[in-house]
Amino acid sequence: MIDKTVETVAEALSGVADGATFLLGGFGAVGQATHLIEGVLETGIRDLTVVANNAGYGQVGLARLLKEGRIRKLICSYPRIVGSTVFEELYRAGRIELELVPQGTLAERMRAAGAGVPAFYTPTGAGTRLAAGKEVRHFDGRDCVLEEALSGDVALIEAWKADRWGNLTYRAAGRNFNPVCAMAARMTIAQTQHLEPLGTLDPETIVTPGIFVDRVVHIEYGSPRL
Amino acid sequence: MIDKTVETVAEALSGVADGATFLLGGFGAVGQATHLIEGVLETGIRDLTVVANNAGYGQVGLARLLKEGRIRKLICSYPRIVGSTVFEELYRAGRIELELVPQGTLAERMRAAGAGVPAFYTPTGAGTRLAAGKEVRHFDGRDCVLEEALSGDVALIEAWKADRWGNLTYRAAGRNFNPVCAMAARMTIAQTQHLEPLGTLDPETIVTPGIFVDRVVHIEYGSPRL
Amino acid sequence: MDTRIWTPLSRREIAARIASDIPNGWYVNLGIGVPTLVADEVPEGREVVFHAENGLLGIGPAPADADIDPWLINAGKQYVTLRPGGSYFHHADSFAMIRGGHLDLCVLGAYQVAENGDIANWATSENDTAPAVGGAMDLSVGTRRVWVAMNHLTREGEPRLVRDCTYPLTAQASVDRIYTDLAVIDVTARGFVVAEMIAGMTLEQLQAMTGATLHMPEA
Amino acid sequence: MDTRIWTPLSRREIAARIASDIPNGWYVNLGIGVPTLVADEVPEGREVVFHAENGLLGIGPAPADADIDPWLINAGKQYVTLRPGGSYFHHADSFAMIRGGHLDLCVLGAYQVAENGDIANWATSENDTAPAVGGAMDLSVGTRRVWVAMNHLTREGEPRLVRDCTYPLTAQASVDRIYTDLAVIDVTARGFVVAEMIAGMTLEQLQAMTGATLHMPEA
Repeated sequence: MIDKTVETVAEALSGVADGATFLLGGFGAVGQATHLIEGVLETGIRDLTVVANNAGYGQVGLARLLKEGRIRKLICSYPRIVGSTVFEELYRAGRIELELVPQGTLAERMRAAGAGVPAFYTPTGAGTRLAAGKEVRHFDGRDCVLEEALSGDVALIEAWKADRWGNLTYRAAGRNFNPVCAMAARMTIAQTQHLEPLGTLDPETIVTPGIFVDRVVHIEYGSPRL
Repeated sequence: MIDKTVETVAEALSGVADGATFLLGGFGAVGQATHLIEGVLETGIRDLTVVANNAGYGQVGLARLLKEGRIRKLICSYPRIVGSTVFEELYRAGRIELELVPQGTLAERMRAAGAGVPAFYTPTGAGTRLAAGKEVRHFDGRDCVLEEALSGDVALIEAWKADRWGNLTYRAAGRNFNPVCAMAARMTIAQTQHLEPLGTLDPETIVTPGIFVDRVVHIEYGSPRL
Repeated sequence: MDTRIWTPLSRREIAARIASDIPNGWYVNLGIGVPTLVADEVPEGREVVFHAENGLLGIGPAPADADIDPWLINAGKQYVTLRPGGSYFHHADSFAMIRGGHLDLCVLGAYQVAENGDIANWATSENDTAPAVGGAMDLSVGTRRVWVAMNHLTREGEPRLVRDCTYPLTAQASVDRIYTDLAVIDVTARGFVVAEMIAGMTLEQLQAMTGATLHMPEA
Repeated sequence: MDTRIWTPLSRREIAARIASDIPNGWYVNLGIGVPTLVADEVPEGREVVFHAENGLLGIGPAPADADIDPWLINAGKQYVTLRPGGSYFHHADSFAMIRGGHLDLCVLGAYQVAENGDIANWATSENDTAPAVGGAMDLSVGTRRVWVAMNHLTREGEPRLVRDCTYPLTAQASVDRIYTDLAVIDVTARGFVVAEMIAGMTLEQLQAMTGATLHMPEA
């Protein structure tokens, strides 16, 4: 029998190691695997690389990991935190490395990693300082930048419903980066608001098939707060 | 008001032209926009390039277009037709051009066209005769082939449910190449088994958002026959 | 003595001016600031489908407080609603729409636009602390049309329409049209072409507030 | 006088032998022919999730005629069922699973396998009329493990395990294990290593039917 569910956040995170690259789903406060992210704090691991669209929100999750100095490098499109200046302070002090990536390139690089595409060309960013040092090539008369796949050791994502095979659905804008991160990590861990018996999720409506998911922990925390 | 529905196949196909590239959804008999494909026959256009996984099935749809000599070039992963030798005969007689593409590369090239990626690298096909003449480059110690985006002038796809905005759902294995073709064509035309009032398709379960669809024609033909 | 006899458009008037140019059936992404206001100004009878980077099509008006769905936010992290016909999708699909040329239009704010269509709207210096780009580069490069909404002058009175951008670029040669508080200006192969000026404005006055040559439409 | 005291495995026995090596929880794609039979031979108590290129995960057994859903076919265009927990997705996502290394295993038929793991399974000459490749190249390159199911010899008695493939390649150095009607053979850095032979078979006999050197496992 396949059963990817685990009882606790600690169990869900067992085996994560210093120096790991984490892919975090979520956009704003919505679809953040906050309990898993804060669980990383408890594991004591450090020297992490984090891929996330924002630098967290408020004083929770990624913002706490940043504050505790666990993160060596952030790969991000919009490294701002509503309600917190922790990232700004670390950055100014030179205590964190930042790789700034256009939001679509960030999503596409993770999707590429998940789809076995080692690199692709895109016109996004061409002729800007974010293309500095990157290979440029013309396609259809346009400058395009070569971008490499972006994979992770661990993805921490949030789902709305899950089953023991790890099939996932999301809720509204909670989908965002979560299905993309799920594809791109060697180990994907989902916290889910609802855990359903196998076979009750409509096969037409499963957004992330269980093949992309390794562990599921049931945390019914309610609604995100902006 | 946005209303992408049209009454007839002829109306759905208005404006298609000689020399056009068609992207056809469907895999085996399932998810084929057979009525639209046969409608192309009625328009009289010729010298077509067709992108499709198979060379049709049985004596209908693409098989008929082939038989009538309308197709100049087929881009395909598996150019066989159950129950028909028409493609084989054309090919042996040198009366049709074939570009053979691995099935995953075919899907990914169309998805790339739809996603604004002009080209990408893939290890699929490296070191085989299908990579002949293609640029090869190492990533992570593996030979990878440069593949270009594959777009079309017109996609002909089949959906299960649609609404007037062109939002689509599919049924079971009828999904296959349809959502991918929908992304990759300048004009996407869907034949749909069911036409639903706007707002009745659950926004969580729409597979192809209407942004990828230009025209919808309601043809409730029932089940595919293998 | 101020000889001005004209009144600049308000933010809402700029938004309404833009909205009046959006035909029925377009798919449109709105940036933050003035562009966001465009959604509320769509003329009666037109259906325009608004897109958000975080995976929404068919965004409706902001909800009343009692109707807020905390799972339903736009790319500016504001609560929104979804209209009938709306849909959800993930970020890679959302940016496939943007980068694949499926959106008819994006409306963005900008610091500067150059006469060749270069846009600078994400960083004000090469050495910004903690720069942030979001989806601006994807939108500027990928959508079929890029319209910019901005004031004609900076707060310091400097032109925002310039010969060459001095701020870091968001994208090269991508802006099609600029809506300011003073004029509507097309970006063409000839450079800036004045499509419209507010009542009482002269070309000479507008030129004095613009950092590159203004042309008039060819007859 | 035929001195053979062994009986080659039947197609079904090869399939069962393969199935016995598939652990609980693996995601597996099965090619047409003998590989397809593997699905029916999964030992009691194991959940194995079968994938089809045309967008299915969690394929169940073939339906009774009365239970056929004409919309539910596998990549071999056969009617199938979907198990509880199964899901549907489109072709680009389906091949993302294959090419992105998410499948634990594919089981393929082949014309030839070389001792370095090269596989030839899609064309029998450089000049095939109407060649067809399907998903074979994607599967051979993308899945975590590639196991081949084939007879040890061709109908004409030629070895299928060879030093170098003479047929057009499907993929380079990708096969991990070969299950024939006579033996189970691992493809390793040393070349072919015999993991198992059918009862009564000797290494000498097997070597005589093999086109490259067979090694025994290191102690």
